[in-house]
Amino acid sequence: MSTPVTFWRSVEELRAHADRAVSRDCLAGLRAQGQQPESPSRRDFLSVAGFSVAAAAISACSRGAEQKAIPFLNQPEGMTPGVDTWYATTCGGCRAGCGLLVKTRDGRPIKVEGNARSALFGGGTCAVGQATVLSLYDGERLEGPLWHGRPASWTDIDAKVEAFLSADGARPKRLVLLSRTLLGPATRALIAEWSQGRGLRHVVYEPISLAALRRATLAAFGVDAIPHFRFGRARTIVAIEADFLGTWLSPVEFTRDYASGRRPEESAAISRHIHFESTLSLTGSNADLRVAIAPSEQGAVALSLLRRIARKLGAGDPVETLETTSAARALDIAADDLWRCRGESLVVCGARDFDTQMVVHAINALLGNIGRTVDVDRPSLQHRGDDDAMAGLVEEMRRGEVDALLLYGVNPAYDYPRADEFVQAMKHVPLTISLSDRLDETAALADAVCPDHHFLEAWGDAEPVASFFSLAQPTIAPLFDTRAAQDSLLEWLGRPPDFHAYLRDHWRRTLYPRQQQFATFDEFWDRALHDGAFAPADGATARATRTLTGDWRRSAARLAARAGSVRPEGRFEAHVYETVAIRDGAHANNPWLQELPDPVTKVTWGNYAVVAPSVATRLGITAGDVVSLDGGDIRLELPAWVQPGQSPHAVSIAVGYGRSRAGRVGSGLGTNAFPLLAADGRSPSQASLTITRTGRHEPLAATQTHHSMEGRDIVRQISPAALVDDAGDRREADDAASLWRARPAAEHAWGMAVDLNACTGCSACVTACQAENNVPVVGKDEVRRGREMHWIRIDRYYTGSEDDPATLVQPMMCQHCGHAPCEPVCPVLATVHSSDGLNQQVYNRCVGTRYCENNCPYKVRRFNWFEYASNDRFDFNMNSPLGRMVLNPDVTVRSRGVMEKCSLCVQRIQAGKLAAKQEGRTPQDGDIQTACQQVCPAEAIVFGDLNDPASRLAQLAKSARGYRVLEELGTRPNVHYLAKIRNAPDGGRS
Amino acid sequence: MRAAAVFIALAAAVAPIAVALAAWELSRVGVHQGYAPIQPIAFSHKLHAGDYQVSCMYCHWGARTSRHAGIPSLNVCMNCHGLLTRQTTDIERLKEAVQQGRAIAWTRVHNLPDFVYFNHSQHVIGGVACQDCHGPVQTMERVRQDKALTMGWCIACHRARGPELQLARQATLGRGDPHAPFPGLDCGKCHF
Amino acid sequence: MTPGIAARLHAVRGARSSGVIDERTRLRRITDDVARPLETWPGGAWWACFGVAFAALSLGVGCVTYEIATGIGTWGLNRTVGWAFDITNFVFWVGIGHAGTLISAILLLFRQRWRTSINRAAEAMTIFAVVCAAIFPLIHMGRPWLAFWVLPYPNSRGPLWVNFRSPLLWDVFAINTYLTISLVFWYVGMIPDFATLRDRTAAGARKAIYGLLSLGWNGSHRTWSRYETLCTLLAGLATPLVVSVHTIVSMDFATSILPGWHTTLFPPYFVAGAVYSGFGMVTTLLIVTRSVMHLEAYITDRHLDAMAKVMLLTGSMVGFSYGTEFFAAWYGGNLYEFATIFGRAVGPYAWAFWTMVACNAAAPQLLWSRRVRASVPVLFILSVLVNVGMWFERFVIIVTSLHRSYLPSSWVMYRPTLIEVGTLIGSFGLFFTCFLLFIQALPMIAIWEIKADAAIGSEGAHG
Amino acid sequence: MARQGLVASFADPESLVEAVTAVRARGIKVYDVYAPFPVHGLDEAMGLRRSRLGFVSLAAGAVGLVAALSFQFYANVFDWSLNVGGKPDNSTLAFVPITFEITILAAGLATALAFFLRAGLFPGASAALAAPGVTNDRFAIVLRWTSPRFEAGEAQLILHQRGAIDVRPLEIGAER
Repeated sequence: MSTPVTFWRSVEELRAHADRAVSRDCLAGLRAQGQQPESPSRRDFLSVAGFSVAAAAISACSRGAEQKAIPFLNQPEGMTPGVDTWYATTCGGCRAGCGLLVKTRDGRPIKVEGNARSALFGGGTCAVGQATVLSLYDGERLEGPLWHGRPASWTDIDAKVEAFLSADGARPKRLVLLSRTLLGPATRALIAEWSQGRGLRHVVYEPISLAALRRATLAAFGVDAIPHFRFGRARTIVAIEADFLGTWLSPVEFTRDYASGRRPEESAAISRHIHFESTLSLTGSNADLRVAIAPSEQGAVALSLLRRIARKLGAGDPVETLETTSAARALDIAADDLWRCRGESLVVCGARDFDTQMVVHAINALLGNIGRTVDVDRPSLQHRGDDDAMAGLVEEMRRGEVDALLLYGVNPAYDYPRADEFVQAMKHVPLTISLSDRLDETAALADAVCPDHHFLEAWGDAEPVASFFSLAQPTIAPLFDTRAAQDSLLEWLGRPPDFHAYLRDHWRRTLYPRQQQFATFDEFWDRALHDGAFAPADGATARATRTLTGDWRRSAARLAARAGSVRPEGRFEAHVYETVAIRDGAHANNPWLQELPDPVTKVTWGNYAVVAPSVATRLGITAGDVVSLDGGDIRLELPAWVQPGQSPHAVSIAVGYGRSRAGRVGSGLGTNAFPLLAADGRSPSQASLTITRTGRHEPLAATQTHHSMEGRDIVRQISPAALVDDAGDRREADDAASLWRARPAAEHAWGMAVDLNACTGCSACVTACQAENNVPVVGKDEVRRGREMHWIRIDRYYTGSEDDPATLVQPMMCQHCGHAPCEPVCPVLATVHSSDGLNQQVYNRCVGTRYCENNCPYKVRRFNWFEYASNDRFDFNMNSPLGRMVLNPDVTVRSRGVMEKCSLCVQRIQAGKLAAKQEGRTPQDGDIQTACQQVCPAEAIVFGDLNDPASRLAQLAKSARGYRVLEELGTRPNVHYLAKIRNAPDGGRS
Repeated sequence: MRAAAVFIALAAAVAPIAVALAAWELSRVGVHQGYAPIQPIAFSHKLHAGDYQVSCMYCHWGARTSRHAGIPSLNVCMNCHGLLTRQTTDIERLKEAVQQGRAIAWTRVHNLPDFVYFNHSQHVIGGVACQDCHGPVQTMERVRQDKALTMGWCIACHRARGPELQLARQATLGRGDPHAPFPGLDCGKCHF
Repeated sequence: MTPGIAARLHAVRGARSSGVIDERTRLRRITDDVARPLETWPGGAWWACFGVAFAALSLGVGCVTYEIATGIGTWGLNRTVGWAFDITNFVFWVGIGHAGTLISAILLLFRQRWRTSINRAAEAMTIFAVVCAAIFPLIHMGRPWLAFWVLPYPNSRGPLWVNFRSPLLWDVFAINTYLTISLVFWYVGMIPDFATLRDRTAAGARKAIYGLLSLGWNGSHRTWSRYETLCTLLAGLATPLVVSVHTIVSMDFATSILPGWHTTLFPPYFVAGAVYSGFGMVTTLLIVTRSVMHLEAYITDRHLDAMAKVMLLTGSMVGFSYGTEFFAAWYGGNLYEFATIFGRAVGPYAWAFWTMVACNAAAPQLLWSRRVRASVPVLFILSVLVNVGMWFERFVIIVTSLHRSYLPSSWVMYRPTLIEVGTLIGSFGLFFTCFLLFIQALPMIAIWEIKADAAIGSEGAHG
Repeated sequence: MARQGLVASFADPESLVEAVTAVRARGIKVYDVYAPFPVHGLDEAMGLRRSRLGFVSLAAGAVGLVAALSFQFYANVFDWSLNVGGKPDNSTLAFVPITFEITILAAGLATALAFFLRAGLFPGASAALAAPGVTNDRFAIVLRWTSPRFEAGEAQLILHQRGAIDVRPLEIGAER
């Protein structure tokens, strides 16, 4: 009892003494009324108060004999200390712009969830979205504006900037705004005003560009956007190098749609997914049929597919050349399926090549998918990067034709393929202003840094897909002396720097008229703010489906011509990809994401050169051997990873690593692969690299080191046929006889069901659990030692051959066994069973014998090998008062030497029961959601009460696919699994 | 022989007493019964809650809906003291604090260990009187921790009231096994 | 008295007083020999050994201090392998202890007279070994400062008692009972010798201490007769106790569900192994001690031979158990069991497994030959090998079963850290430090038992 | 009334045993015999009854057994019934090991204590030797009598005949 208190106290302060959070509570109170603090003075006070909170937290760390409790000066209305308040906003984690609900406790955002009201994205989120709340409390964020690297006041900066802009010269100033894709219509309107007023040119830059797809769409359908793909409507999905479930365009929405088409309980005809890619991606690992191709083959595959479809259509072969791709069999199957499902099929392609995209559009058009699965009338506005404009800008800068450059949400000094050129060009720009929230690679070179708010601190809106609008509102007063980018723009435009008012006004003018429901704008606004999402009725009215206009035959011809080129011997094509966790590296300083195991490789903390097993044997490479990749002017050194299913012609490297100025956590991790982007996807001769061993060895921090199921019945996989055959009866007879008399049943019997067919392995649940349950980050070395602390892990197994493996994933958390082996062995009763079926772990009783860990057949228990909170050896979020603000006050932070594990979110269960109690009822099915369930875009996890026969869980537990892992041991798990269905053309034998 | 008997008798008598004392001492570690710190403002619960019959929930309104009963914000004090003319040095200090916008740092009297989740509203709804855990606050000039607030103390009450609560609940629900274990005794009720 | 009687008295005195000298000197020589080390300043050999042992002990203390201050993370354990060196050492030391009790109790019940000159040292060894063992469950806890929570004492938590179903708790009771009873047995055995020492020591501190320890023993035969009953009773209690202790230790594993642990073979297997390792250690110690302390007259080759035979027997039993495990794994047809047991022989820890087999099952077979049993150096090497092998047996059982259990996703490797190695060395340091102090400070051979033994021998000689 | 007695020292156990037998054959009570080790056959010679320590062990063991078993039963069934891995509250089988250990412990300690009590052994007890060296290399017989009519000479003669190397009147100092 004695020791833990020393450091729990700080958490206790953060937890029980929310009353300290004077500032945020005032703001939260105002939030509740949907207002915004008007006077700047008020906002200053709030931001100052932001610091006082941090200060309070620091003081809280000191162990005092007596605890202080500081009440409010004035109790804000509508908020109660210790009670959650939820705000709807829009995610700024990536360009997808998912709707979010943010849980704030005592004015402190501590958890984000998907906004179930959003028609597009539903209640799910991705790992990155989950982790954004931690970025808010990132100590690397700038605490105020900088002028030439030195802290300055906003007034100085504004004066300097405005002076420069209004300096009367011979010619008007040539201003350029270089920004990431801006989803907000209001923001775009504001920029439009700049362009008119100040002749500002807006260049949109995306490190991982989908410009080719957009240009092809423009050429093919006359729409300058990326089509909105509807995976839910497709019964056959063919993807070429598009990781749409993991990183491509809008993963959360796509995962949700994709899973909806693969529920045998809902429709017998589950979709078939055929995938062509170079490295085994999250999406590829879910495919029913997957073929490894070299990046240079993307065009050839698309072309071959087109020819097959064209033949079936009787349109004749568009080109008269020999077929050059190796994947003929798969292509035949794909073509047959696509043809069978014309109009209900979908071909997507991630190639960064115009012609390939044209051909893919042609295929979809020939199949009649346009307007059905490929929506070009209400296209996606999520990715608007323009490579040519960017290249042009760099050239102009170099020539000194740019007077002022505003950098907004971009970091080209790191992620531009020719970063050095950009850096050189920057030197020729008289004034560069970065709006970055931290001193990243680019901001460090800028004259002025005017830190933007974190999106959880800022107002904003978004239109991710045409006519799907969502609002973003602050959930906390700015922690630092930062200013919303839009406010800066307004300020320099000479307008009152109040983007909130601007936003309201914009919505009043543009969106309010598009609805009839509300009589006054305030009502409309309050509802929109409350719901977070708004989809005007008129948006749904689909116009006549577009027809293919562009000249796709010439593209086909060009592809055919290109396909001939040969690969030099001993050379490998560079293939650059994004990882699910780190993406383009913007969140590289987020420890949750760095420690999130890659869904496929299970490696954390750094990138690596992925090579095929055959190549590895040929070159004598084992995982962890540092290899050097040479491609003319480019040379990278990084450890190798041997990946089943990798194309033998390609070596794949993830971008997002090798940051030099990410911050304490992310700097110096891995190697920067962006320089390779220039070569990626081009023809083999352009993209070729050599692989040589350096002789050094650098073990990778993988959380799973054995990849075969060893013939054990752990993850069950069946074919759709089998499902029909033995429908109704469960494979295993229910609980084997027990020596013990059953204990009297309590009111509830909590349990869980995991649908292995819906689960894609995206690992969002891992981060969600980490955020919900204060799971510590342990760092690269400890992960290497096999000590990661995640309460839920995604086991990944391969079956089949090394070159063409089938992948199986299985979320594994505490199974809450009815006859739990961990319980009888604990000498001090630190883990016992609750009346309602939970396997409870009592941290404060645990003395740490680890006997339970040894006796757990599922190995889901996690031991606190060290003090992970407030320990400089583990300098992650839990080591700083700022970072600790993200901790969930309802969950104890565990001390050194105690065991912990999945509690089935017992704090949520208790809260749900209490809520029901307060309303004098019992919890209904669905009232209580675990963190992993709530986050899952595929809705693969269902929590519920097995005692309630009507509950969804009880239904699923009876499913024909239902089984429990290792149930033959008699552990009687309360977690049920539903077998994976592989809808493979050869009946599940792939 | 006699001497030996005396010696052994002594040993036999002393040992158990020593053990009992040790056990008692161990069991009192971290128990602060009777803790009554001096507060920055000598607020008298006897006067307010006792003599003037101000309801507990008027100031500690959080107890109805939240984990925390909460310490009233100064504007709650001023609801009355803004009108009342009576002045004492302590009231002076209060008003001064309000004017200067200074928060008052009260000293917490009832400190549960950090690994215990206690929810006031849950107990208020359950019909537990404030005095059951906080003692006769309405008679205290300076608030004192009246109960031991040990786990054993909590459990004693949960055991005593559990069954009747359970039966009542099952009656309202119309289902449930009367022999079912009382969830209020689960570890996970307070420790997570 | 009448002159007649007086005259006859005189005659008798003359006749008798000659022949008895040798008997008295024989008894006195026994006392002198055994008491010599206690009364003389230790020699260089002793100091050398003590220096080494104490250095090792200090190393261990350092490692344990660091581990407790920093966390179990200083060891090589991970999410899958929760026990390794810690519990391996624990089981190893408990096993060592068993020979002592066996020699002193069981051989007493079986009236094995050869035990008399080694039982005291063996009992001492038991106690030191059990102390070494008891340390590990303590320090392997994540929060050792709360170790007292395993005791069912009245508390303010409900009261919340302990989990009487947990084999670890059984261990707590078994080890403590074992230690207590062994201490009692040991001390009771030494009381007459303390008296002997007291009476041959000149007045002073040492005499006072011996006086206190001897509880006023005066050699009364009425006490002697009860004393022998007491010893028999304690022996009778210690015999089932010693069996129960290692049975319970084996239940730490046998009652789990882990393949490779969950087997009914363990209790007998562990007890045999314990006796085996114990005799190995006794042999090692006595071979060294008798040369260092010049006690060849008492610890004879006959003793060594007897112990060698016990090692041969128990070693063969252990070897048989290994075979049985494999047979059961194959015959039982349990997928997981099979993978684990055969994984030991061919998996990443095969080197440990084969070390174990070589030292435990193969090496002792040499003892069939009388020439090997007669050769002290060979016996010494074998006895050391036995202990190496038995340590590896526990390591193999614990680590290989843990590192690859049911779900391949959680399969990992375990690598010990220097801290763990240092802790193991430290436990040896503690053991030998205690033992060396023992042979300097206490009669390491039961004086009175030797005398009784000798007396019976002489009686036989008298015919 | 004044006590009298004889202390006879012997050098070897055999003559000691003979002497004891002879003395008792003459109907002289042997007060006690002192020896450095339990002399074989002396019990019979002195006609000592078998010690009853065994009953103490049995009783204490029984108490320990009942106490251990009933406490575990009380703690698990009555005081706080917890669901531990679905096992029944009264997992008697699981209680056996601890019960066994406690039984042994109680029996062992009680027997030892009983022995000390009966033998009058305790820390600091004064040890007066009947004759020098009885804890080392000598054996002694102590005779006591109270009646003045006792034939001391005869006793002395027997002792000498049986090999006493020294027979002297008992000093009061040697009394306990």
